[in-house]
Amino acid sequence: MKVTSSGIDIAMCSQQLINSGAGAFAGFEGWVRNYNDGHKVLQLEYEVYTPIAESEGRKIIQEAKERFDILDAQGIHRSGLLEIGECAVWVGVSSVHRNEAFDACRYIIDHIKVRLPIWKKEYYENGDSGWVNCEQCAAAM
Amino acid sequence: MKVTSSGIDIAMCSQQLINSGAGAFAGFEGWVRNYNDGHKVLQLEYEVYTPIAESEGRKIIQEAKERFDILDAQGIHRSGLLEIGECAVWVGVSSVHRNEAFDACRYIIDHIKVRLPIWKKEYYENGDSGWVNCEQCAAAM
Amino acid sequence: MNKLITVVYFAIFREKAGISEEVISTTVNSTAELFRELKDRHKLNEPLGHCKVAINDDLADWESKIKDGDTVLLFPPVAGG
Amino acid sequence: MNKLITVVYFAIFREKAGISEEVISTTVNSTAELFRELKDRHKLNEPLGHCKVAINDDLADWESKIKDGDTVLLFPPVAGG
Repeated sequence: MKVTSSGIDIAMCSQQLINSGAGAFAGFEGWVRNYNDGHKVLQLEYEVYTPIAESEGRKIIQEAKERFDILDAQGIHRSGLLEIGECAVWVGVSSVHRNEAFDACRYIIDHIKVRLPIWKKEYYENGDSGWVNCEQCAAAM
Repeated sequence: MKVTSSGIDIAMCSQQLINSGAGAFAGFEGWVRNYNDGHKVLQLEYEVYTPIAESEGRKIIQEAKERFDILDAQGIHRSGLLEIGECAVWVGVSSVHRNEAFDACRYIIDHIKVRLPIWKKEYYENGDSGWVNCEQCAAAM
Repeated sequence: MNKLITVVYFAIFREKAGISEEVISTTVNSTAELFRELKDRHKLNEPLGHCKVAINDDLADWESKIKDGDTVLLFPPVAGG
Repeated sequence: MNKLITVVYFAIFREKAGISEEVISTTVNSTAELFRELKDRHKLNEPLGHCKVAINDDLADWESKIKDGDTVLLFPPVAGG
């Protein structure tokens, strides 16, 4: 698991999971959407506490390897300012058969979203901005 | 859905599904493995009846769009000779939220594997070859 | 009445039959009957239920009727992906 | 006995507190007690159960004990992905 402030090279990332014994690869990409909860989003900023994001991410990947019969898995999360359509998070899993790759990929992204110290601030068309999932900023909008 | 005799450019394929309203992308890649049922595989050949493979593939994608709340989906399958580690099939799905993308991606690859007129011949290290899923060739090995 | 049917063989069926297609004259009415007739001639030993069939580039089933001039595609068990 | 604790604020907590970190002198024993003390001072209005905490770069929980010299990281509700 890595945190990066530059664009994610997805082709290169999945290439690293290719293994001559692997028959299946499942991948997930999270992209910056132009709308969230009815607000038009212009730009998005991820604040990441990298030491724990990376250690907790590695723990999630380790858990996935223990729970599912997979060969390898990786995850990358962006930090900093992102434009609409950019890839914010990438998860890839290789396995011998496909069901395990799908299950593990889903496990990893589900846990990345709730366990890693990452915060998302959206900048809206009307000039407002808000931290996603924070009740205070939601109430203030 | 497309059938191609040349290498699949995965980065380009997924790029085509990027959409400013899409927040999630789930992808599947099937790679040529070096072992199948205990036999070391050197090379693999896909025979495809393209007219029906493409029309039935489009039907599967249409079904996925009706069953799951997704934005777009595509699939590509190779034909001809492939080496170990090459991508034989790619499926990509974009959606607003991730669960739908995963479910639809799985639906599409599951149905591609059982409904498209595609046959796989494996060439083994010991000089034998065999059509996968055919009882006759399995019995002959 | 005899029909002229073009039969196309794929993958292991093509290898068993030794030809990729042939035109046959037959009295059978359904795809299943056609398959049984050709099965013995060409040793197509895959179970019918594992195989697929198409008529004139449309997927059909084993109860589909065939008519004079049809092209019937015989698909052994598939293995895409 | 008073402890010296370094507290680090992230995201909305940093914006509310107006600082990214501070060293405080406190008598509290647990992370939850520390959070309640700082909540009032800095108007950290997110429910405790939606927030996370780490001590010296290890994730902890709201029953974890803090000791003199610890660095406590206060994480508001996360939103990765």
